[in-house]
Amino acid sequence: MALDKIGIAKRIAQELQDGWYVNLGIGIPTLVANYIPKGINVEFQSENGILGMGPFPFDGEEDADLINAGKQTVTLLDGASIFDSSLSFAMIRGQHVQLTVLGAMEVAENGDIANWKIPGYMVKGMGGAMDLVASAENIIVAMMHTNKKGESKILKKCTLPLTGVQCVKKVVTDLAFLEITKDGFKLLERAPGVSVEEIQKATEGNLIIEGEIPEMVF
Amino acid sequence: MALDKIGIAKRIAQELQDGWYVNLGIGIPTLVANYIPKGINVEFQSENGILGMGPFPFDGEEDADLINAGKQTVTLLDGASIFDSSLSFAMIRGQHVQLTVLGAMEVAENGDIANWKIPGYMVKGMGGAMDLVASAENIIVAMMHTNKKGESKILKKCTLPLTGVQCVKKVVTDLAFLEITKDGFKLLERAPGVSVEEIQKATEGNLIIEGEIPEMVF
Amino acid sequence: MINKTVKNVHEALTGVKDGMTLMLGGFGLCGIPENCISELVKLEVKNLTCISNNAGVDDFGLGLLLQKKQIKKMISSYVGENDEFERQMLSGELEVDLIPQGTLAERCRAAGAGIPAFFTPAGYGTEIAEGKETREYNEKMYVLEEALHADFSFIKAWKGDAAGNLIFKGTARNFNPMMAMAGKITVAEVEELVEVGKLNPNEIHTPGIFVQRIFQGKDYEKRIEQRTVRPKL
Amino acid sequence: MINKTVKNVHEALTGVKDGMTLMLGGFGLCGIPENCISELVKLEVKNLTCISNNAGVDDFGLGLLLQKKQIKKMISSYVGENDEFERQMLSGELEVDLIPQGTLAERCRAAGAGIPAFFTPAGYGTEIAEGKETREYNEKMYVLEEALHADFSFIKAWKGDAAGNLIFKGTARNFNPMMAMAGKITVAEVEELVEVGKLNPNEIHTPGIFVQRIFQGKDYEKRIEQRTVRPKL
Repeated sequence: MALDKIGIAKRIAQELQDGWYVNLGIGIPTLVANYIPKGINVEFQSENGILGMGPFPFDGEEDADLINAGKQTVTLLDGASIFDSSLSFAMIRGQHVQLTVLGAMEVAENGDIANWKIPGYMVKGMGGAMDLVASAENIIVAMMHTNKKGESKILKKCTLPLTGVQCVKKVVTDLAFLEITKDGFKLLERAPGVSVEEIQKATEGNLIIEGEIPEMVF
Repeated sequence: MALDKIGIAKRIAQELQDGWYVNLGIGIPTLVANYIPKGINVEFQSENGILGMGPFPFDGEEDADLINAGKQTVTLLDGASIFDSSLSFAMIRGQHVQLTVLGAMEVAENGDIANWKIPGYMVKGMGGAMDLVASAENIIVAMMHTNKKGESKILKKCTLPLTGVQCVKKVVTDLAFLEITKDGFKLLERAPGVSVEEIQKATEGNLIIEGEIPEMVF
Repeated sequence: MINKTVKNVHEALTGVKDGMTLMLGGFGLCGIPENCISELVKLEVKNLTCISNNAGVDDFGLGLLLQKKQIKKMISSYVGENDEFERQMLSGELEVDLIPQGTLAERCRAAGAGIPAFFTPAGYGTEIAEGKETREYNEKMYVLEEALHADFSFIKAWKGDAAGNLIFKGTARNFNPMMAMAGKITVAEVEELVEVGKLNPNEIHTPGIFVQRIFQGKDYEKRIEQRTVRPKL
Repeated sequence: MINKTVKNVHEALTGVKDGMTLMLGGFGLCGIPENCISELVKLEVKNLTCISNNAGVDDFGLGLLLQKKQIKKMISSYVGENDEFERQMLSGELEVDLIPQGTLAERCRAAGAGIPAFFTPAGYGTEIAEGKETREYNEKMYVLEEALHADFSFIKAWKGDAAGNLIFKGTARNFNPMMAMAGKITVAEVEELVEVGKLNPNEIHTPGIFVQRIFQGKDYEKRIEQRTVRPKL
């Protein structure tokens, strides 16, 4: 059965490593924070100026002067720090953040990503996404494998305006866990109950299938 | 009679204007702080990270963690702030500092300045001088008109390696107050008792003498 | 000490004219100069170019200026959450220049720091880099971006003093410090204007040199855009 | 919270090897990593490239490494006050690269901020600009300068916590924050290692992300180079 958003977030959370600073994008990526593996210490960076971001505040304790990049009220954990936007992006551009998780409309087999603009529609802007994808050494994309019409979003080449080039390292979709290699999308794992054939059918980009493909384990 | 160092500092101090942030170099320029005209508020910037620098501390109150760019122990005035070297030079480069006063070995009639290196001698480095002269909109040089051999240091062209090009606006020497114009050194004032002829003789660069040249008034 | 205090927001905005380029601090509705924005509406200045990370919501923040059609061009990284903005943009009334957020922050800092241009990886290979110089360093491609200046910068801080020193609170800091550096005239409104000497020099976020005018703001609404909470245990 | 604490200076310097490029915070003798410098002497690592605004005095600061001839090359803005330095430089034993102070600070920050190069006016028209690209912006000339990285950065702070957050005191801040950003491995020694949660997040100068190792330093001498005082009234 295909993963729901929480399933995608849970699978990505398994990729977290002890000691990593992590930037989570808006949407599914935000959910990753709820499923940090036991025994692992990570710190979340919010590009509007937080390191060591904590969960939502208790009802009644929210502070208008403490929000995350999604403009949601948040809290600080012990050891947190606050800084301005230029230092925040210094951290990001300078590759001090070990992992960026963000959503996408399309990912191509060379690692290109499109997630900020659909021609003909209202363009809201790229926010920090272009800085994040151009800078991070380790980018995991959280997305649906296909769009509402069933068309693949895992492509040979992006059709939408790009956010960044050759930057995505891994993709977790509702169907599969993919790694981007020089030859295309290498299928690492299947969502529970999803067959290789289903994934193949939903993938327009070159899909590399080597040996037995295990199911994700939660 | 030619000015001594204090006289030079006093004359430069007269150029201070209310509301200016001022960076004073090591040597004579440092003395300028002692002669701020009455009714004028200025703040001193020290490039190692102080705005609102005060006088030397009282004996016994010196703090190793509070020094100026000359490595001297100093104090902070009310309203002072402390910052890192990159923000300090952001202030300087970004022209937020209204006046820089520094010493020089040579100044040329086009505003070039040499004050950091004598070939064949130990070179100690330019410190912040190159940033200061390249950035400041308003630079006053405090210097002796001639060297120990009596040779002019107010030149057509600098002979020493340059610190900055076409940047000096005014020069106060032991003999004269000069302004740099597109045609050369314009003589604005004479040191008390020093004649125009004496100044002319001590000046290698083009000296512009228009009308009666007043004596400095202290 | 150089005294930067002005009586009120009205005096603080003296000299703001039609057609000027303004920077406004804030991220979403957090840390925005509420008093200055209200005064800009009152002044009815027009054809403004506004540089701000976001464009407010329909009835708050920069949305108030959009409603009065005072803005000719917005320079931002993200402009959602605003129907009037969308209408003006789609109708062509409003010019919009979208800039990656980190590039926007760095371009403001660069202006304040006397750095006319710098290389950044953000946007390489995308339409953002079109027409811009690109260069390779250590096998990675970068885009040359230029400093971004403003005629006036409007900054909101938590505490400030007459010398113009500012301390921000929490994530209300965001773009405020860099924009303070980039304005020809920087106006700071503060929640609390304290006596000079009360702020610890070691704790100041924006040194007074970057601020030309400061005043005690009032009636802060500090609206929350996304009130997210968990139930009390 | 990611714990950066190491037991002592010895553990903190694990991995420092001959031939490495090191950054050392401080301005003159103010804010220098005294404990790390002592340990570098003990480790007898050689052929070091040291990036530091100054080179210490004969018997303190980087002078201690110079005496043991551990430094192959110094990258600084000002290197007076040191006879052994002068001797080694004039004899050609020591390579010296002099950089304008603001350019040095900005090149460190650039390295930490992922900016490979930027334009600065400092040094235009001088020998510092020889061989470098220059460009005109708004009728002023600028020189292109590149980011400056280090294998290790040694930082001295006043207070710090296990998360690596740092607060500096007075002008002991100077180059420390930028050098913390520019090191592949940044080691911070602090006068006071406080419990996590004790530092106000709003007052932190260097966020922990820039620090890989932190330890409680000891026996700080904090020597004053120029003790200038006025008589007590």
